Amino acid sequence: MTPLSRRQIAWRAAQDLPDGAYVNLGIGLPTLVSDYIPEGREVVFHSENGVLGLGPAPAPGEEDPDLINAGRGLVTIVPGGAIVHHNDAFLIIRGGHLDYSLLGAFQVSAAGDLANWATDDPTFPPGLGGAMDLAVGAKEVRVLIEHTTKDGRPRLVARCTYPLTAARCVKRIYTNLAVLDVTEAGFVVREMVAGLDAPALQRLTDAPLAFAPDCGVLKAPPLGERARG
Amino acid sequence: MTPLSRRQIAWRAAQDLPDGAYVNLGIGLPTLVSDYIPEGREVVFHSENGVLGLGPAPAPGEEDPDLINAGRGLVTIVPGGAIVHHNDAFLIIRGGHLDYSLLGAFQVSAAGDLANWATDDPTFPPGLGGAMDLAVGAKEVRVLIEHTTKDGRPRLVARCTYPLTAARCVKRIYTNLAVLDVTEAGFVVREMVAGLDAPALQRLTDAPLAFAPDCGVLKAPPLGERARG
Amino acid sequence: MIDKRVASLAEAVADVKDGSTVLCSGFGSVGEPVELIEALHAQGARDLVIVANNAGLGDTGLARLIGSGRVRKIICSFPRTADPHCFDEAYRAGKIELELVPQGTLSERIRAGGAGITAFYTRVSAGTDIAKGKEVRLFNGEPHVLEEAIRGDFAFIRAESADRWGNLVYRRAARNFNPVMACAAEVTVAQVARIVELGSIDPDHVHTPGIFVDRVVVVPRSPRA
Amino acid sequence: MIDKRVASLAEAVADVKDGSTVLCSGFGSVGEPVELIEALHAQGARDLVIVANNAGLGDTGLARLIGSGRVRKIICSFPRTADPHCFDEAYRAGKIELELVPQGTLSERIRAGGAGITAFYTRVSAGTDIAKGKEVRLFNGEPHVLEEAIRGDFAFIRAESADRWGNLVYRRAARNFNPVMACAAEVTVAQVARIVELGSIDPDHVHTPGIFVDRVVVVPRSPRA
Repeated sequence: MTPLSRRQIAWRAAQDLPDGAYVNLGIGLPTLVSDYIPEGREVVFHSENGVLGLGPAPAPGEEDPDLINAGRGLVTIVPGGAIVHHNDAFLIIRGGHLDYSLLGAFQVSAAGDLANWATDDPTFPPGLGGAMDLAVGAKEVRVLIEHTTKDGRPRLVARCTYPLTAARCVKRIYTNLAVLDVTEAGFVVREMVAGLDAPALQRLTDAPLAFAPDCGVLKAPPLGERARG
Repeated sequence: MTPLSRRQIAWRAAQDLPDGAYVNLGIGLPTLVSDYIPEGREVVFHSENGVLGLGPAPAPGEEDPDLINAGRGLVTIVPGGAIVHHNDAFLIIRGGHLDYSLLGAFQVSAAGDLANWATDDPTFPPGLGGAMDLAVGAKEVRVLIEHTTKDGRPRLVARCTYPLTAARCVKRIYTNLAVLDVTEAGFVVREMVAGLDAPALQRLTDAPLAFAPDCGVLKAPPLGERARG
Repeated sequence: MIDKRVASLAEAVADVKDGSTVLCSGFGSVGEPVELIEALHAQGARDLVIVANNAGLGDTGLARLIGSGRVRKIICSFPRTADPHCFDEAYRAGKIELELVPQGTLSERIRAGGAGITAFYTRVSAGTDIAKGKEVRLFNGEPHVLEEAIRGDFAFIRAESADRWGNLVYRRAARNFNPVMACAAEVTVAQVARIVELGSIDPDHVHTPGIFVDRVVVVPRSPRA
Repeated sequence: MIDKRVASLAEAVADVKDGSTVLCSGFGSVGEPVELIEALHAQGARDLVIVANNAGLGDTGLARLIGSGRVRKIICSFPRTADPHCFDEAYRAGKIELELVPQGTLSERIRAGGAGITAFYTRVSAGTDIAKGKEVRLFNGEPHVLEEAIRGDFAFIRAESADRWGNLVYRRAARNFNPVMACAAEVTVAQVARIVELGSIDPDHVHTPGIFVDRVVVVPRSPRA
């Protein structure tokens, strides 16, 4: 059983973005997604700091210090891109203008509750950023997440133990082990990596899993760390 | 006794605008004010339709059909001017960014109440425009008005009989007969035209008038209708 | 590939249904998408709710729509423009409902609709006839009126140029309500004087990003009078 | 004549009093008026309330101000940037009050302060710990949080170029909070990379009109690393 790498999770999420979609990429894993849009599709990436048409990381020597994404990484802007001020960036988010918001998370519950801004460590200053706005405002919220914490505890849970970002907002989850939908009946597994079986995935998940009748194999091509990444 | 012409009222109001002031010009009489700013002063005129730096009417042949003022008259834009969208035009108004709002009126009361959007004629469709926003939002509201109606009834009144635009908002009034301040104690006459005495002005006004100790003569140079006006 | 261009005015307005709410930009005739409104007249939708600053002038655009009895209600700030005879007649005859809104409140309610702000408190109109029936609440001892967001089923707007992604650039005071209304409808239709190449508009100079625009139809400017 | 240029950073911030609320723009270090904040540090004002997206990184700008104990309270969305040790230490030691606001709500509250909107209802944060103690009200069956406007005594912003009237143009993502904060303070101070002739900025391309700007001080951009 080979879990997906972080870049492979991003690749997998990218394949589901349709031509013409407007998509916000949250800090962390989601910011990798823009590298993997299939040839021939135009997907417009939005960043909370006011960039529409976020392009890939710049080639060496072509960095523009005024062009960054939500994670403060240097980016480019594609032909057709536009700059807006912060208030309009969030008008776009809160006003329902984004087709998808791709977010990182600490925990997601079987009801679609999202927790991604604070842990239970009181000495760790919490950070909201635009997560609450994105979770409430986008037409569809999808999460990219490692299936478990580094010490093996489930991140997909019956109930979030960390403070919520928003309730009942997540519709789809991409992990290193599976692709899951959040339905009225809870988690439904759409794909899982080869070599993993249902009981094994269930043991790594803190909420009952249903499996789609056509549950497929989660796979991604080998992806090296890009020199420009 | 020679009342001021409409252009002379505008001229008189223009003399009181200090260098560097940001000023909105309402429909009608106030739109004439921009023609009469004294040499050497920079006053920035704002129009509710999103123009900052409204200039005089264009010379023949230089009309730009996309450049109009609040009264739909063709205008120019001065060096240093800027265009904003309607929402920002009213952010400027409502947010207290204008030093002066110069408005026309049907009636002004001795308490500074302003009535300028509806009469008592039910078959006459009322029109608000930006008047309520301007009356509430600008740092100081001044009114340019004929002292009486065409049939001789006072427009400066103890209480407005027409529906209010806003209560207690007007601070200064320029009429064809006088310049008045609205104070806690009611109307105080600062200037009146030569040949008029206090009792005569009082007879044309439906609220008690006080006269400033230094009450001066209201005068304006002869002003023809400008060819370009 | 994203290509928001549609071939004709008729196609651009084909799916406006009876009873729709349509935001129509413009300040007087400047920035007014008059050809789109004329196409809507030809299309035949009835029982419309129109949100606009004015109520039409002369016999074209909004005036024609109102004159033909297609508009059930208009939400506007200033129905009295030059020669508003179509509106005047309908209003006097009780054939059109008028919701009069202060211009800044109108603009702010539309923006709120586009920005996901459900309602807001403003001092404007407090204590006047316009606030009658509205919730009034004190903040810092001053009365404020609660105003709710407005959204349209359609927004008809007008710009100077567009690319195929729907990025728009306006000219001078023809900008007015266009960027505000573009944000606040399920379907935003822009009539533009010309199409430019994707990438030819400096990202710093885009006035309305294409994310707000669903359809673009070219209507060349008539020669300046 | 309108001339908003001031000769030095020290002059630009000279009248900031102890206890002032200062809006500081920027998203991380991009668009951050770091030299103005450094000048404020040198000026010595204490007991400040800072409104910003972040809480400083490294040891300059906001981080230095916080590290020196000048900031009583910070209102921000994301104090955890790269290397936030000044904030972290102050926070853990209980020496700084943190009001954590969702980024869009923060921006909207500042805009409301500039726009004369006293308060608004938003769905964002409803049902979360962030909404605790705030008024919640149902619209269309959904809970909304009442949020109030924020205004500053000062706004420190940063732009690429300015004319003597204070018209500003930004570059790329360095625009961020600058146009929003420029509207919402009693005194708005802009540090700009360069001054251009009055009239040289196309009125259609002005990002922040001079009406929002009180002082302009030139701080040339350091050569790009």
